Amino acid sequence: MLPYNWMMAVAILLPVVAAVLVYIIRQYHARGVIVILAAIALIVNSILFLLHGKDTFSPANAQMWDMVVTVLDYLILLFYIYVGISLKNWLVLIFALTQIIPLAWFEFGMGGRAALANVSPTFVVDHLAIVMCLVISIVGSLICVFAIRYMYDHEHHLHLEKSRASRFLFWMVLFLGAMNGLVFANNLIYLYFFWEVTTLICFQLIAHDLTKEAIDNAARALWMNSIGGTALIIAMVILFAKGAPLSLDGILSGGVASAVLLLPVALLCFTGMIKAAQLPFQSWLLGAMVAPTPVSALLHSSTMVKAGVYLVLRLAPAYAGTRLSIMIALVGAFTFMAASGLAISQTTGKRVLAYSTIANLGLIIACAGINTPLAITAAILLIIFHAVSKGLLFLCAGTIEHIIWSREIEDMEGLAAKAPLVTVIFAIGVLSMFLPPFGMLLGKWMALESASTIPLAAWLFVIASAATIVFWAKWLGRFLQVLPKLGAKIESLSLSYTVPLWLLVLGIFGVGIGVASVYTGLVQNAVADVVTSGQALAVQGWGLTVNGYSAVSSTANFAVGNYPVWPLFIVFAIAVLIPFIFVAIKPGELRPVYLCGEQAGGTDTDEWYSTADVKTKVQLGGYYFQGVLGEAALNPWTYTLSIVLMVIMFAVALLAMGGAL
Amino acid sequence: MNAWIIAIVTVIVAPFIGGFLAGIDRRITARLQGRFGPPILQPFYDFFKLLGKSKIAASRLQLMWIYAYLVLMITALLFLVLRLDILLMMFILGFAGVCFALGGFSSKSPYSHLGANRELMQMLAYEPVLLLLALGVYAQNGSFLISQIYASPTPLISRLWPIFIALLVILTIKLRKSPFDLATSHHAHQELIKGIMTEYSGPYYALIELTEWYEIVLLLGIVSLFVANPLWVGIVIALAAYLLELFVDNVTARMTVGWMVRFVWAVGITLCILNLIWFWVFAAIKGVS
Amino acid sequence: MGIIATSRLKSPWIMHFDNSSCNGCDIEVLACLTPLYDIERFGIVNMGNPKHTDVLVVTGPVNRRTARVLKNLYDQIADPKMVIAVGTCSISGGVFHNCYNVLGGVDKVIPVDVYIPGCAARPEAIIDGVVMALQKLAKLQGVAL
Amino acid sequence: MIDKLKEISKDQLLAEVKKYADSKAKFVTGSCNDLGDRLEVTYFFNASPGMDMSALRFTVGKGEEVPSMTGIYLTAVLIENEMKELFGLKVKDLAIDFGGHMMLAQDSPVLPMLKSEDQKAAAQKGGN
Amino acid sequence: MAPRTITPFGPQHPVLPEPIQLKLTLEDEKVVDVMPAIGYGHRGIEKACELNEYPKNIYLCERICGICSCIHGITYCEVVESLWPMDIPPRAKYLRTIFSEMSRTHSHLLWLGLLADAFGFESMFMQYWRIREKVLDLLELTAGHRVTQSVSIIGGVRRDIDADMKKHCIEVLKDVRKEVEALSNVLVNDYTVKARTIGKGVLSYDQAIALGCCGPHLRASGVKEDCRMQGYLAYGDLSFEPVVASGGDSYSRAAVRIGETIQAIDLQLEALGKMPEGEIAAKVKGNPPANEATMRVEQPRGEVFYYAKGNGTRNLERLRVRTPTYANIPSLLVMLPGCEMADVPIIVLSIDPCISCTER
Repeated sequence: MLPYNWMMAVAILLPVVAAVLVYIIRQYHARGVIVILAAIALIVNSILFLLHGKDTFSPANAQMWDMVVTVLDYLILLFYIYVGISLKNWLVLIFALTQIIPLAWFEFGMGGRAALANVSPTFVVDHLAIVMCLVISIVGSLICVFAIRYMYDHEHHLHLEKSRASRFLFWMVLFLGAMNGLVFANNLIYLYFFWEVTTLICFQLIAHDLTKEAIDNAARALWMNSIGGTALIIAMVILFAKGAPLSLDGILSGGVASAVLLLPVALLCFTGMIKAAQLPFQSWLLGAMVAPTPVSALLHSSTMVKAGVYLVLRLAPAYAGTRLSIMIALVGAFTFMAASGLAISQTTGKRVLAYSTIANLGLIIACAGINTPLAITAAILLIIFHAVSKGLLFLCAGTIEHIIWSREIEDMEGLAAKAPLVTVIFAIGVLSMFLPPFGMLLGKWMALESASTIPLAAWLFVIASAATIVFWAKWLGRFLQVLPKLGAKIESLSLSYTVPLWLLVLGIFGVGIGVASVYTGLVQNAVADVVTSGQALAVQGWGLTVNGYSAVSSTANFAVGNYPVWPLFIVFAIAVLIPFIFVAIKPGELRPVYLCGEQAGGTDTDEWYSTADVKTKVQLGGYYFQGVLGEAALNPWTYTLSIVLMVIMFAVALLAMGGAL
Repeated sequence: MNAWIIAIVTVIVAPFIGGFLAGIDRRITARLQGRFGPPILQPFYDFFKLLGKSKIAASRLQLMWIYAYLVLMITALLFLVLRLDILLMMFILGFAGVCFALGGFSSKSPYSHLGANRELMQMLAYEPVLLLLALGVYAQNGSFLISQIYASPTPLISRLWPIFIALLVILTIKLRKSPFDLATSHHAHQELIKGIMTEYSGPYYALIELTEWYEIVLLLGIVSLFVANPLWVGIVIALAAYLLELFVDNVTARMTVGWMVRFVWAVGITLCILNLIWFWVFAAIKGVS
Repeated sequence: MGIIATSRLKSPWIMHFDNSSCNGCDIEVLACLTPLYDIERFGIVNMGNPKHTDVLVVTGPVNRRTARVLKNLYDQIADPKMVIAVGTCSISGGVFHNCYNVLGGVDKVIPVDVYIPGCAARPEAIIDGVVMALQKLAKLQGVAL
Repeated sequence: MIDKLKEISKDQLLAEVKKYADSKAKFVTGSCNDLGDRLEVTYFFNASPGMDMSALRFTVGKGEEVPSMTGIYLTAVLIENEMKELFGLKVKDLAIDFGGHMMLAQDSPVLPMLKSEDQKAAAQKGGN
Repeated sequence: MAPRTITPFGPQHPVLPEPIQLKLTLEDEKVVDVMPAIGYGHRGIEKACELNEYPKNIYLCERICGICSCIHGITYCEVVESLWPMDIPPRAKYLRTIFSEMSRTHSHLLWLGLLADAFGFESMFMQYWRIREKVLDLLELTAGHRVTQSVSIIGGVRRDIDADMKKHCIEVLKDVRKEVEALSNVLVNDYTVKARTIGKGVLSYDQAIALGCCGPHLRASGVKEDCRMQGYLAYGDLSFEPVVASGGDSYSRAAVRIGETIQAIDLQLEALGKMPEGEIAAKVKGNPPANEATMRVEQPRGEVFYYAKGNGTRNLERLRVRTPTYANIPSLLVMLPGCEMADVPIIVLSIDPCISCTER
């Protein structure tokens, strides 16, 4: 067992060291070995955290670290100013200034620095943080391993003269450290620091390809997240002005009357929502799609956006039982619905994935807003399941991109014949996003059960669920459109692709079948960390029985749901896997499809005789409803409504604060 | 052990009930059209005839999804008869629908492709109503368990009648009756030929028929939940609902997909939401007093 | 085997294909479905899709373009299958025998089991023809109708 | 006899057709006839609404190009394609060209509507 | 550009009773482009008519189309008669009128049934065809066959309607009129039918003329044009007024055809009442002289145009038949783009396509 300070160092500083090494060593294989070693170290380390359990940590020479953090903070902000000026992007510049000026004023003018230095402990490693750490370390590391080969192929395809892969891997590995620091941080200035580091890395990674589009989108991500940074600083200022402690555990323990703290809490949640790309701030995450796919995988599954939902979830006790809580639920639920609807009209695979991420983050935030123990359980389970499934889907998208060199859904037609292996993995990933017996559905199921107290949220949930079915099934359907001919060969892929893919598939089935163990081992304690009131949730054997917390019925220990999960996996196996393996067709049984009697040829052709006996290919285009559900048609509405919801959210917080004073 | 017996009996008996109902459907439809109609046992003849046809297929993936469709439909039915969680049953029913749609996508046929897309649009229309139905059950009984519905002295319909009406609307979609026989239809005089089923033939088509029989039983079972005590009243109501669907089938033209989604969302979902809001307000008033 | 063989005789699904006929036989085939004749009494349903078809009902003479379509449709029908040629022109080309674009009867392209003469064939004759096709099938299977 | 038949040359065709189009007349149909070495083309128009019909007729040698009137009357596309593939009338600038396979399949006889030798002989003989 | 589907629609398609192919380009479910492929029904009848003798051509012309076969036969006889030109007895004119209108009645009832089938209204399809059987029985009684009547010969008609038949016909026709009115009331007023037909496949007055449409298709766009206005056969003596609607959409076309069905029954009743006594056929000798003639007759689907050229021999020099569908098909190119996939069968049917007519 490592000493605790070593564990902290491995979690936060090892990625920094590994990143620097990767940057210096520009040899493909050596670089790969370092990434793999760092990944293994991080995974082992995160498991050690799990075994160790809840703890706090303050660095030994705190003053030195405070100084480092402060200096780096200002360096980052100065870099933003430089970016704003050199790109002539005034939004970046303005929001960099709105950060650096209040921060300097707060730290040195108001004397916030002394208050911050007094915060103890600097890091709080509770069970929620451990869950996050596991997600970041395991899923994030696998994505970094995937990126080794991906970047090689990527640059090969682009015919780059000078490899920039080491720079790319540098930021990727660094990201993991920053995220670990973020979820452990208790001191708000540390939180702010890691927050800004993730924003910075995000900017660097999005801009990696250095095309005009990439740089523009990176700048957009930068200024949007800078708004969040500004909100965080304002929250700190208010907290300091009210005499509240400048630490997360301080806010949660409710040092001052909690209603007074509602505005800073709302600001912090706002910061989290921007990072979680909630409407109307979704465009930065959509823009981030221009980056190489491992970046998207990292941003979506384990890092960046998860930081946003983590913060909202972390603060749940601070706004429990208030109207702010209901508003947060509605903002999340609205995002869930709007993003699911918009996903239907998307023609690019990665944009569908992006909207799906936004939608699911909305669901998690809505669960945090519903704020019952059941909802919080759902939220934490969703974070885990979403990270695994979405990580897998993005890696699949990346692999597919390198097979067909396109991101368009229409181009993925018939991949089941061209790349059966990836198709199977992708199908598992897709099914795990919205269908029983997989984890995401279990989370959504719990969310729906808990949402029965807020009919509006329930309404948004069910519509979003239906839309979810449509866009996933539609996309998966593209893969399956194959000609009847036999003899598809399994494609060969680099181990750097397949190992992370298969491990994530294993993870999907693992956390799905073992959801009860995941619950008892991880989630239960994390929920207990977040939920301050109410009884602990009971678990029976393989089945997951959630007791209590019925909003309508006052009866305690009323079973809301009791189902064994593993029989559903048997059903799944009987329904999908066994037919998949055993349904065989003899070549003689294959017939071409029905084309009104005008097929031109046998089973290997999709042509028909058209006007004037000309052979024409069948072309199948999916339904996208761009006129009704397209961004152009829906965005005016979604922006308006989401901004109104945000404004009401702040108004509610302000009113509560005014009332308390 | 009791549950096992119920499950096995259900799996064996349900298709007979479903096939019989389908036979009655065809006879009554014929009478409504001024014809004599086929024998009541006609669906069974069709089924066995199809089993005896040679197997032909347009792709291997197609068949996999159709088995999944059948297995999941049976699973959903077992959830009903074993009185388990109604919300999860709806999700499994949704999975079955997705499998059916994916089966339609699994060949390069324009008609089954368009049919599958329409099936997804149908799911977009009916899935919210089914989920809201489950939430309505929760609102009344405080539980998602179907066993609680049977245990409860007040029938669901007494407070959930708006949701019941919404259920009747989507029953038309699920039973593929006019005006919503969009993705595929029993009459086959359709712009999409047989829509999603176009590429299935012989024994595989028989599997779809079998699944539909299970589906009929399942759907009527859901309808009968609205008067679960005594059960026979529920069954009578379910059969009445079935007759109503046949009647509607014969007095309407087929509508378009867009109209269906608009109609179901405007009427069905609104009814469900009003019902739930009423519960919410009711609970709030009770909480105050 | 018994139940399947019996079912085959009780549930022949037909598909009607119009080669290049004058419509006379086509509307009579359609008329068979309607209340006066109602062939659904015998379990006969018009499917319109070769993949679900047992009996292919062909009307009209084969012309040089529909020959291709007819062959294609016939190939897509799963076994066992029967073909009925309805009307004089589908038997021999009939009144169109000396038209330049007409190949002749249906049996120039696919094997035919039952020929129903008439111009246009009457619905009664068509129903009788389908029943004859079933009898032929029954004889092949050794089952009494 | 055909009432209101106007004999023109093929160069006048488009100008004459334009006149009909300007007066909002309806295009009824066309007919082609094999005169041995020349083709006789007749177009029928109808002053709509009403039943007042008139016709344009011109003859061309086989192999001569004829302008298409589909630019003026789209509906003439079927008859012009038909004359092209059945009689070998060389119509140029068709709005939609079926390439000789609108009515005829790949293995159909070529230019089937031209008079065969037997027909010519019978017509020469006259009477019974 | 949104992703597109390109798919064949026909030749074998359950909603198309006859082989025609439409190459549809769809965006979602919206038709953005359409290209018809015809020629599946092409036999070469015009050529065969040049090879056969005059009386034999009647049977061939009747089989240009089996649904309007009676009127094809009549028109052929009329155009050949005007090659001489010769007169036919007045009773024959009335009989030809009655048979024309009877076959119009059955054709329109057939179409109304098929339209109901196109939008999935199965029971209405069945009811229209049930009524239609009564008209077919009348045709069988008077002309001798349900579908291809072969009632017309050069110079007159083959079969007479005697007093008993006349009485029976009047009874049945009155009954049919009542039933059609009752059923069409449903078709015209039903919400779902209206939703599926109103505004589908709109063709304006000017477009309809520019595209050369004819028949009920044209009259539904408000153009008052009907060949029966010429007063050929007995129409000059009868009280005839074209049925016109103004909507220009599928609903208007249905309304026009319903109006014409009832009008056709009225015309039959009137003609049966006014029918003069006398011969039913004139004696014909020899071959027609070298001459050319045109004849325009209103079929159920619209105006059929016959052009005949005789050369004094026992064969025709040239016979050109322009059938109504031939004129109406180009309008599909205008009506289909922009509609939904679900509306394609309705719009295609709304022109009452008769492919075997078109392609001969």
